[in-house]
Amino acid sequence: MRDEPILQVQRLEKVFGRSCSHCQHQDTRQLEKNFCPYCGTVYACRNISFELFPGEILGIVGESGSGKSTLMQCLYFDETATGGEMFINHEDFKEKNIFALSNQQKRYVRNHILGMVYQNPAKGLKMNFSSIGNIAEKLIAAGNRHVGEMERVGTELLDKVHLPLFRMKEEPKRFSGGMQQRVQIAKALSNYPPILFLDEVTTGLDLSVQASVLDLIKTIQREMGISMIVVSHDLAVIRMLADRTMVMLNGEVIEKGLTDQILEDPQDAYTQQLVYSLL
Amino acid sequence: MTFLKIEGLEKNFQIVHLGQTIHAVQQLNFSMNQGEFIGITGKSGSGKSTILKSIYRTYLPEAGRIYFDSEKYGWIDLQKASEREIIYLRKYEIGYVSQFLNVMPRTTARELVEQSVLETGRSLLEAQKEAEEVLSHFELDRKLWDTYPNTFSGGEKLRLNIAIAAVKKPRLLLLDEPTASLDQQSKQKVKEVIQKLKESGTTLLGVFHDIEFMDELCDHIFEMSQQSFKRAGAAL
Amino acid sequence: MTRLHHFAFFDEGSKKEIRRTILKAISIPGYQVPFSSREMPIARGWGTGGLQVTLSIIGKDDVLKVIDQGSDESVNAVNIKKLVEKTTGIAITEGTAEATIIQSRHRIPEQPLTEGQVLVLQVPAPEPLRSVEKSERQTKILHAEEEYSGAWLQLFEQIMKYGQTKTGADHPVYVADRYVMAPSPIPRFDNHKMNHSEALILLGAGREKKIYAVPPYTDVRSLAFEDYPFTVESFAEQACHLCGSTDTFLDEIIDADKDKVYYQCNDSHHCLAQVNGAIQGKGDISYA
Amino acid sequence: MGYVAVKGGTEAIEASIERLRYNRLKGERHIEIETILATMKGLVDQVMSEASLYAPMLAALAIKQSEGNMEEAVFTLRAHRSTLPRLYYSEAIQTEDMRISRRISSSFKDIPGGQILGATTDYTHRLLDFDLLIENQQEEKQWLQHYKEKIDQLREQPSSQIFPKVVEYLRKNGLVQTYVDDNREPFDVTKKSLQFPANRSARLQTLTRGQTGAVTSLGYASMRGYGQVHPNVGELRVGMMPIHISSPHECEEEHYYIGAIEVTEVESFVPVKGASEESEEALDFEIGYGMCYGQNETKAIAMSILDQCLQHPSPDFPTHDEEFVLLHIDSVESTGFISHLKLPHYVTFQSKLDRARKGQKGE
Amino acid sequence: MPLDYVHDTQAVFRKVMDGMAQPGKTNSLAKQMIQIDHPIDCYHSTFLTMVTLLDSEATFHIKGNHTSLVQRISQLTLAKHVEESEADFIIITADLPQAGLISAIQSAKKGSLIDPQLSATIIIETPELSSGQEWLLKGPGIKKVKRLKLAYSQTINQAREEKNQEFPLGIDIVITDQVGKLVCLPRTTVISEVSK
Repeated sequence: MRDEPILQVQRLEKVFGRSCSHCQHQDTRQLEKNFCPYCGTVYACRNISFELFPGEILGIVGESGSGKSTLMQCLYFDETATGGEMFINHEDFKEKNIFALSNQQKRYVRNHILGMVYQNPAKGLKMNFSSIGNIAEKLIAAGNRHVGEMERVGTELLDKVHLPLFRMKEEPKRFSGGMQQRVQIAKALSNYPPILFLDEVTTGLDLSVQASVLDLIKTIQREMGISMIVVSHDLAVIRMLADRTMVMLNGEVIEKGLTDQILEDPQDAYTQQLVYSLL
Repeated sequence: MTFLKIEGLEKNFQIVHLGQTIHAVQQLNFSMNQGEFIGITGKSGSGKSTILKSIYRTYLPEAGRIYFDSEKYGWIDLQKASEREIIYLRKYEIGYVSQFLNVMPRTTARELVEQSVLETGRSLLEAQKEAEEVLSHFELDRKLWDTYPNTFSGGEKLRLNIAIAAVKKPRLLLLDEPTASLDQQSKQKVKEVIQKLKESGTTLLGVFHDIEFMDELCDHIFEMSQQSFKRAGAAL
Repeated sequence: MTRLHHFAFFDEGSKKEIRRTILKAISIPGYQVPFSSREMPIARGWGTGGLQVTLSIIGKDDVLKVIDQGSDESVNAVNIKKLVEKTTGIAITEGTAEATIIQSRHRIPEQPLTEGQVLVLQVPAPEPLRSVEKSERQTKILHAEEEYSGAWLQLFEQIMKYGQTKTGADHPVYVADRYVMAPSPIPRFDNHKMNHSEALILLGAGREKKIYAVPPYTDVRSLAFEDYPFTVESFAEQACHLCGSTDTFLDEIIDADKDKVYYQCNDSHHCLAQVNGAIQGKGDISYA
Repeated sequence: MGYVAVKGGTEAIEASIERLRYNRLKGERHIEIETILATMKGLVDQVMSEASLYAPMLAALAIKQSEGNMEEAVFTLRAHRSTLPRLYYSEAIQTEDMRISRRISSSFKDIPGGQILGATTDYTHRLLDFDLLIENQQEEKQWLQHYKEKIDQLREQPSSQIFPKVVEYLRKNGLVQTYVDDNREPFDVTKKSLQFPANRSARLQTLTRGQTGAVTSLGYASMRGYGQVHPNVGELRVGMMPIHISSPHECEEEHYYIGAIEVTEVESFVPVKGASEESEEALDFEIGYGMCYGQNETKAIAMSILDQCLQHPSPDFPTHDEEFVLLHIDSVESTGFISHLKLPHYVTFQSKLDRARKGQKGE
Repeated sequence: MPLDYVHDTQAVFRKVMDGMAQPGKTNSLAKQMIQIDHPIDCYHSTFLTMVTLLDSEATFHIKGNHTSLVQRISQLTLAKHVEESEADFIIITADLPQAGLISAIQSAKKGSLIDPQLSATIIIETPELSSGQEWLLKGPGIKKVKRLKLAYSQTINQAREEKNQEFPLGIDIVITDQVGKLVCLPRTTVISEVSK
């Protein structure tokens, strides 16, 4: 058995700015961090390749500005990748570079195959709609047209994320941060996306709330077999969740490997610093 | 029959920003057979754990080969195996137990063991059954099954730790100083647990401080000195 | 000093632009095609979109009917008719069947339209997603990506809150399984008349500068969930007090003197035809 | 007959129009177009500006027809405008060529070419002048004669002078960026529907057509905190702009002078952060631009504020949101849609009523 | 009586509009064709369609070597002649081989998802409409199915299908013939061979 990756990304690039003669060429460009001092162009993601396998959690760790969130936004089409390819092992899109699809098709991929949980719940939720409505939104986008069915799925999921069901018709804006985050996770899960992206989902939450959110993610991954990419600057989160981990710095992947190996035997100077400063 | 074979293993740690290199293991050779229990001993800092972590691929060795006779892949070099292969082997064939219980918070002992079974793709029903079996097999007090392990004593934690690893029925179980911080009574319990594992046919490779402990259980004992085995011999 | 106006008010360049827009609207059913929208001698919001469409397609041989809220004789309908008549000299009718072009605000006539007729609807707010998204640029993107969960979500929320959808007139429709479209503020009662209509339907929004279309024989489905089917206004057990119709859209009229409510066909021409037909005992229509 | 009457619309309209005519005539006074042109320049200018048609005579006619109602006058002139074929496009104008009647800068004490106060109400006291109730033609003629003589004396000095732009001074000092001429054809909002994001030419056209009150209000809102632009008026000039067209036959390089139009032009200076992220101290200036027909100074200044706001889009301020600003300032559109609420809506109301009743019954 | 640019073009427009609304329906411009009193290098029906739809705000491209026709149309309508890939209207005269039509379909602009209306309309001349192989048409504007005889080929159909693959992107086609008949095929129409 050779298992096939469910998601494959090759040479992904994301550039903000126009580039100039000093930074156009990959081999000769001289950047300050990820920034061209001559023209101000930012190379937010550079030559990023990786694979995500069915049922696994891939961690991405790095400090803020390392490009990890931009990478996620490119994968979820919130940003348009400047270069590179993305493949999804799904019967409708076999061997098609997802980045080259039209926006209409990308929207389909996003609505049917992908899920995203943002650091800021306001980005993933409609704060003025009911919680159950928020979940329905994702289901509707994936083609569901049955109110009863959506109510059932929504109720189940809100229960799963431990939201008191008597509050399901309330708007998330009236909830605490942790509750909002759980509603967001329920929403992202509602159409059982085979691939889920989680961007700093525990950042800014109380420690006890963090623990329950992490628990929830792990349970979901195990029970639903969803493949996930988890982005965090927090090594503890990565240690808890990820099977494999990539370390990003200045828009590049500088090291990747099994999570315990990255944490206990880091090879790159930067990773070593990151890890030793934690321990 | 040879089961695990290590040739010329070398592991150094490079601390890049200090420009330092620490030599942990050098030119290590050894092999073991299926069903054996081999113990490794030595002074602290002699590199005992490094061997286990290199086998488990938590460490990336500089040189050498670690051949493992996998049920799935046949003979496989654990240093060259892909991450996916390692993940598979960790799930089904090779277990690792240390003195630390590193688990998700807010999960009960029973759930932890169940999840361990579920990871191997078995059904929830099976998982529930096996979890109960293994928890009673390793004599963890029934009252503790549905509580969070952070309240457990050291010995209880360790037995749970072993239970989590053992329930997957690994073919090779790596024991990394499991008894290091246990009192005598707890140690005795753990000894019994390990004894049971051995009897069930699990191949065991362990690092221990405690020669006496090993003498009673191990088929062979190796002593680490100057980054390699000083002598190898059969235990009494 | 009177100055003669050009045929159909517009200069030929303006007509051409609108005509090209109409063709694209027809070939992309339900999609709102932007156009420059001229200022008209009647006010924005008073039917300038419909009027621009009518004036751009109308010719000497056309027969025009104009209705407002179902009525041929309402002030706004009369005003529009006067303008078209003054600038084209074409024939005006109240007969639904004999009109080649019917411009209407908020109603589709009760009498089924036929192949070759053109129904021009005046649209105040063409964007069905405006209540979910205020930005024009964003709604254009949503249409482009066929992202209509917002429109559905609104209906879902209404069901959650009130146990039913709350839409009155202008209940959104799906056209040819692709675009969600505002049918203009016609009552829900009229929505099904768009589905596989024999007549071409052109919709014009002057202030919002959009023209869109539903070609004949095109699927038009009202947005509704499977378990909450679309319902139309009901006038249970009421009949028109003039012609006795029970299957038409009725106006509720309050007679203050008698402190009574009575119902009357909203489509005044249709009502009259029914009354005449009943009196003469045959289907002939007279406008005496 | 009631206005929502099912029948009788024709009669009702005719009666209404008669009544309107009666109201106009019952005072038994006429106002001549010439009188409007001669005495109501402010109104004429504003109507031309909002109607986006430079035609003083037609604007005066529209004012007369609408009995001084601004929204009606603008509306009528706009409607007329859409019947006019567009025969030629003028050459791009250079406002340095303006024959100036007024020119001020609030940013410098003195400017090359000098401040020219010209005719302005700014320094009049706004006291009702009861003398105007009894004007004496004889006296006025004398005054006029006298004033003309005075002007003629002034004219003997050389006058046809070119006034440099104040902004050139800042530009020479490197405080305002130099731009390459953008000779692409401007977006024409009267020929294509405005699309978003809009380019600057589309924005400026929409602003200059905007309702004076609406443009002023939003410009004011920006200065009060619902926006981030609070400029200095770098230069405000009012004067006649000569207009040329090139020969329709492309082979000949001939230009024809077809007349001059009066315009107000404003260049506002707005300080902005330096271009490079590194050096935050470097303060540059950007220009907010305003121009409209006739003498319409407040509108032109407000336009320059909004132009600058829209150059820096921001979701935090309504005045920096181009859809919010550009889609709501047009006189014909806003007054039209507000007034359409006077139309009968009983069908849509019946539809709502039906929902409400079903809701009550719990259907 | 010469062509009346107000009323005759209005009549032509209504035929085109009717044709677009009912794909495959044959309309006739014969009545307006009589009014053309000067020679022109294309079918009169094509000429009428062009002068009806083109003005200074529209662009067109006439495929092949038709310098005098291009000049004539530019002068009459003030429309700009541009590259095939930019043109709002592409005209394929009858003398052009099939390959020309296919390349025109391929390079014609098909609009964007945001602005699908910014797509080309292709006017194709064919000697005689309602002759040739029979095709089945389906889609909006057609009650069930419509049969249409047309000098059309599977290769052209493939090129068209490829262009119209992702609705709402695509091209709209107007077919004109010598005797003034006119048929429209908007992007929504699905064309297939009548199975034998």
